[in-house]
Amino acid sequence: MFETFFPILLLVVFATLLAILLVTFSILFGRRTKLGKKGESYECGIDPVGSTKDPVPVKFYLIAILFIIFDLEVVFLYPWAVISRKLGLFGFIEMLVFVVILLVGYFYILSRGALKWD
Amino acid sequence: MIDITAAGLDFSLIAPEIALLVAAFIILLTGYVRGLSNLSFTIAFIGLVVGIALSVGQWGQQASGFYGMVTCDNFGVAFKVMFASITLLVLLLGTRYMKSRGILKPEYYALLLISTMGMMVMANTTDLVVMFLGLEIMSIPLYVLAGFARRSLESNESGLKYFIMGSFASAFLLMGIAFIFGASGTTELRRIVADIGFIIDHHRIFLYTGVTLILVGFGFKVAAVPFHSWVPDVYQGAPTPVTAFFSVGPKAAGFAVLLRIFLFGFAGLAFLSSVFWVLAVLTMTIGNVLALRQKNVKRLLAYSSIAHAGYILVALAVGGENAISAAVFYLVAYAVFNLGGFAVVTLLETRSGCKSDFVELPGLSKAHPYLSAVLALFMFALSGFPPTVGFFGKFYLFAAAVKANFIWLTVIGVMNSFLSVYYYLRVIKASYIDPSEKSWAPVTYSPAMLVVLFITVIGTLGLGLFPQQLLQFAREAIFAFL
Amino acid sequence: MADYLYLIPLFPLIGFLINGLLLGKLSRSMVNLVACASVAASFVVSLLLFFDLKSLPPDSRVIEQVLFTWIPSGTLHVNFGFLLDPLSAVMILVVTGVGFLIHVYSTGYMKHDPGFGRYFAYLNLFTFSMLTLVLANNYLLMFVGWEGVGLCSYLLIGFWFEKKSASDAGKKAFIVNRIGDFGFLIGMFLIFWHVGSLDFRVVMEQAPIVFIAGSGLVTAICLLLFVGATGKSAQIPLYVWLPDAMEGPTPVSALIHAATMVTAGVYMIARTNILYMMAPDALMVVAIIGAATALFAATIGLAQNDIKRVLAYSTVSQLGYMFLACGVASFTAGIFHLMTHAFFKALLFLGAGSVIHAMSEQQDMRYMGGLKKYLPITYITFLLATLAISGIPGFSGFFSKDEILWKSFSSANGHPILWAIGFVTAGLTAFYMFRLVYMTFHGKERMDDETRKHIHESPYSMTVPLMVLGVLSVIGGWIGIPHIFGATNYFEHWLEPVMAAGKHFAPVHTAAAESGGASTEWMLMILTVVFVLAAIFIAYLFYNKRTELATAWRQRLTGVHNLLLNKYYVDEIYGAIIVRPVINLSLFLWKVVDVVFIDGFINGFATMYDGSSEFMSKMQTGRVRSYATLFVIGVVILIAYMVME
Amino acid sequence: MIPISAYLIVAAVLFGIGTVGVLISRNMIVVFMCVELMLNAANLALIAFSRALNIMDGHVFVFLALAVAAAEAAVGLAIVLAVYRNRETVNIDRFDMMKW
Repeated sequence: MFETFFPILLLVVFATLLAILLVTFSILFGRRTKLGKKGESYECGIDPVGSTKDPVPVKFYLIAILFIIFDLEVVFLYPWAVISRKLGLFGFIEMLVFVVILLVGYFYILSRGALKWD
Repeated sequence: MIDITAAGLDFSLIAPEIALLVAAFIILLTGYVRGLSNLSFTIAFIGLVVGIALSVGQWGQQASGFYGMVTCDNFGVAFKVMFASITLLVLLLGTRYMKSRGILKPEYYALLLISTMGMMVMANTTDLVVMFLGLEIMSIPLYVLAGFARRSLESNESGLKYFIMGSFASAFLLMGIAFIFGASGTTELRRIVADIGFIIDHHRIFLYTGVTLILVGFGFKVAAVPFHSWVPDVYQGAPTPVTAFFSVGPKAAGFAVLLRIFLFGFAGLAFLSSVFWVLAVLTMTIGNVLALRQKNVKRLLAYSSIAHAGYILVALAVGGENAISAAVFYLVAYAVFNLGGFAVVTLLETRSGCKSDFVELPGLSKAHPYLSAVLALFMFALSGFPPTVGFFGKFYLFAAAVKANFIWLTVIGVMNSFLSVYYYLRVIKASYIDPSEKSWAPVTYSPAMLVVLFITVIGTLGLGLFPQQLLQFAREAIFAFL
Repeated sequence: MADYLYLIPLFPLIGFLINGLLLGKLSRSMVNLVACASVAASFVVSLLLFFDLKSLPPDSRVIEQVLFTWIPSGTLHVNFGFLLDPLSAVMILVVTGVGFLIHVYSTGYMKHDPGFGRYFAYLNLFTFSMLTLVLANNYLLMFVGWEGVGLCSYLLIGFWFEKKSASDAGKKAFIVNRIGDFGFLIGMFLIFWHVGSLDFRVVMEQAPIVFIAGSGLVTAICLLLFVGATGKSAQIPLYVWLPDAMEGPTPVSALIHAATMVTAGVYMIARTNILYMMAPDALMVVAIIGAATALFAATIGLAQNDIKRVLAYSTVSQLGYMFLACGVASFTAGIFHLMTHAFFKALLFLGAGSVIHAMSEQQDMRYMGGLKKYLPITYITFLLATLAISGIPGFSGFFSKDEILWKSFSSANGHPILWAIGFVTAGLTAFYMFRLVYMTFHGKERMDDETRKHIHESPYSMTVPLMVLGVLSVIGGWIGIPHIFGATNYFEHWLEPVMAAGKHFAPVHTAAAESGGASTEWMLMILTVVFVLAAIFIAYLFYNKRTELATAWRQRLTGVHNLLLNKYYVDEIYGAIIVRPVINLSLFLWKVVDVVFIDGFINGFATMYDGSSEFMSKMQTGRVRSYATLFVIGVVILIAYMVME
Repeated sequence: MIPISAYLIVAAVLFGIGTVGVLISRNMIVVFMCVELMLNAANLALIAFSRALNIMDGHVFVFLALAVAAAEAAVGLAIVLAVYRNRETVNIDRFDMMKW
């Protein structure tokens, strides 16, 4: 057990030490300047406009929600794809049914106009 | 390795589910097409009727398909017929209400159908994972339906609470299934039954933990105390037809699964009986006690539904053929008169601005003598007053308990059912006896609503006077269950 | 003819449906006609069937009509049907006969009430339920009727629901009754599962085989059924609803709370006599509760001033007598008293209704007096009933009460103490009844002038039923004359077939009771009569004579008659040593034991129930997080339990 | 090889964190995330058992459970969104209009 995990332990210890070391060095030896530009979000020069807590249009959420669903349904395609040859025509038809079910959802979304941006 | 071919898949076993699904899809596709959008009700209606017909056609067969994932037996079929019929009645009683609140959309029908389909999936299997899937197919549309009135703050709150508590309970259920799987290497109840001795000997902790978590998950759906607290808030906030659906549909589905899992799958675990004993007593007592002071009829009916769940839990504590058939009988009976009660509440709420608080009731008996008589009838049925079917439901249930020597459980149950009279009587008192100050806004009956009231009244009284048909049905339903 | 048995309950049901569904659409006379005719039709059919039954040989006097199978399953089987045997024949005649008279009376009494349609619909529904109760051929159907009469009682007590007290009283009656029903239902379950049927005849046949006489099981069943009976028949401790039930219209009190519904418990016990005979311990409990209730309620009745409340406590007391009879295994005597009581108590209530009607709804006897000359028919019939309930020889009540007293002394299940309680109660009964008569009909007129102007004898629709019941109160007992008078006790013979099966379990009569026989019976009877007469005399002195004397004395300001004065002292002594203490005891029992203790217990229970509801509903905070917390606590407890298993 | 108990302990810890999160968090989005955490703890347990028993069934169940979780997530987010638009808050304790 111990031997198996020893390299990992070593890695963890080393990484931790290195991180602490680097931060400590930077605190000790770094130069401190208190210029206004340093406190800004984008040091490269673009001034931020307005508050970051402004509401985002609902459309974004909607798209996100729809994305979650369609994205995850694809999970069923992978196992099918692996043995699709073995399943043959039957498997193909089954998967068609599955996709048609998804398509029903898609057409419903279309008919509700959820994907229209305006 | 299982060789998957079409041969193992007998689609006739899931024909009713397919019918509902297809109907739901057609509604979704045509609902927003101009010219076809008015057809939604008809399509849903046809889908349900076809679903019922196909389910009835499955009666009497004993088959298993989809590699053990689907089991078609009388028990499942009885529940499938029941679910579809409940949805049909809800459809009829709710349309006018939803329209009057401006929330009648095609999705309403589609969601009801899909939810019903989920219930059917639950009843139609002996596999825990399929039960979980069915539960989710049932629940997810219900979350949406609870919050269906998007502009109403109550409805919002109801949907939110139901969703959070529901998904919380689902997580417990899934964990439970995982443990059962770990203990037995399968999720198929029949195989678990076959090896139960071995499993108890070798994986007791996993098995017991799993059983507990499954009990929690489904106990939540049937509103067993202490997993009941969502019920009143969700019921009160949801649109009334949806509440009517909640109070009978998912509850019946939950019990169908509970009966299957605990009186078939884990019947070998004798100590479960005492767990259900305690749950039953807690559930009916707390439901009844909390119902006592309610000032809103919907909320009162919510607590009353908790209490009724407690009565049915008696069957789970008792076990055996008599108790199971009594539970089936009770679920059907409860569906009939509870839907009736909600139909009256829905009808009264169709008037604008009504939230079915008690203060709205006085004057009902003068303005609408028949309607108030019908309401009183359902209240008497809920309290188990003969000769309504409510009395017979309790009679069979408690008779089965006495037979199996659960004397104290019966005593507590009967005492509870008598104490419950007190608050049902308050509804009657409010509509008959309390003086009315305001003039009574008129109630308009829709033909669909009249049909619902007629069916439920006839059912409540007729099944009370002639219960033998229903009892026979309940007995046949559990044929080959054990 | 037997095929028409179902007509008996059907007629009132039709009456109910017509009056109920066409509420507000029928004219007053139409409603009256439908209501009375339906009950009259039932009465006629009952009579015909009664003669039918009588023509059969005694052993086969059973007519059973099964309409359909109710519970079909193999081992458990219940039919929906009606059973007419000598016992139910008596009951249906009482229910339809007295019921019909009260319906007729109601047409007069409710003449000016706008809710007459509803009233008669309820009354018909009640008659239907009561007939179902007594005609049922099984416990289940009996229970249906049992609940039905409870419902109608609730509706009719709360009939004048504008009065808050009326609706409260209705609710109380309903809930107390449900507590009783709870016992009935559990008892029924036990019978169901041990016998496999609820049909009376099957239970009677099977009981000796299935149950062991004297066993705990059969005792438990009997006691549970008795709990049901105490609720419906207003026995200690569930009697509290009956005095409050007087908020209903008076004919309702006469029909439901005197003549029929409240006797259902007695009927049920007589119907189940075989089980009770097998459970002597249960019989003893019935006898003790009956005797205690009889004495307790009679004592409370002494000090009531509301005319209807006196009668209400009197009813409770008389029901106690009936249970006493059942408790000493003399079910026949119980049913006999049930019947005579139905006549005279219905008459008393209707008479009281007539008085109240005349007095412009005044119920307090302190504001009555001297009504004799205004209401002659009411007075005479009321007096007849009073004599009957007091047990004056020759009147109906005498025979039934005497038989109960004798049986409670001589029966193997009896005991001299039970007799003594019954004996004292008989005296108290005579006292409070004559007190009522004197305060109401005799003496000074104490009402105000406005009321006096309106006093009038009631219309014929009300007085004719009074007269009929008056006749029945006198002759009703002649069918059950004790053997020692040399006559045949027809009533006992009539009921013999029903009671025959239970007789096997009767303990052997003790030698003393047998040998004591006739002479003891004569002695006890004479003793009772003398005691009753003495009680009446005291009531006369105290509530009639003294007040007159006092008036006379005041008029003759000059001079005081020694004799009169002495008489007055005698009265005072009577008052001081007998009447006052008794009255004080009565007040104590009423105000402390009844109102505070027993009523308080039931109310306290309700308060507790209510309070726990309030407390628990606080846990329902409306916050999801607290719900989830409760949920998790439940899960933890469950898992902990499971793991410990 | 890592023993199955290790996986199960991780699953249990995740499940516990999720449960406690639901109990103590006021932000409904966080509550929702905690529920997802619980579901995934169950998935982890399923996979672990499946590996230990050398049966593929568990893996398939996880696919199904993932799909269910996704559907639940979609509905949940939609409900949260609708609620937020009406009430302008995601503090779950503010939703106690209906109680007792």
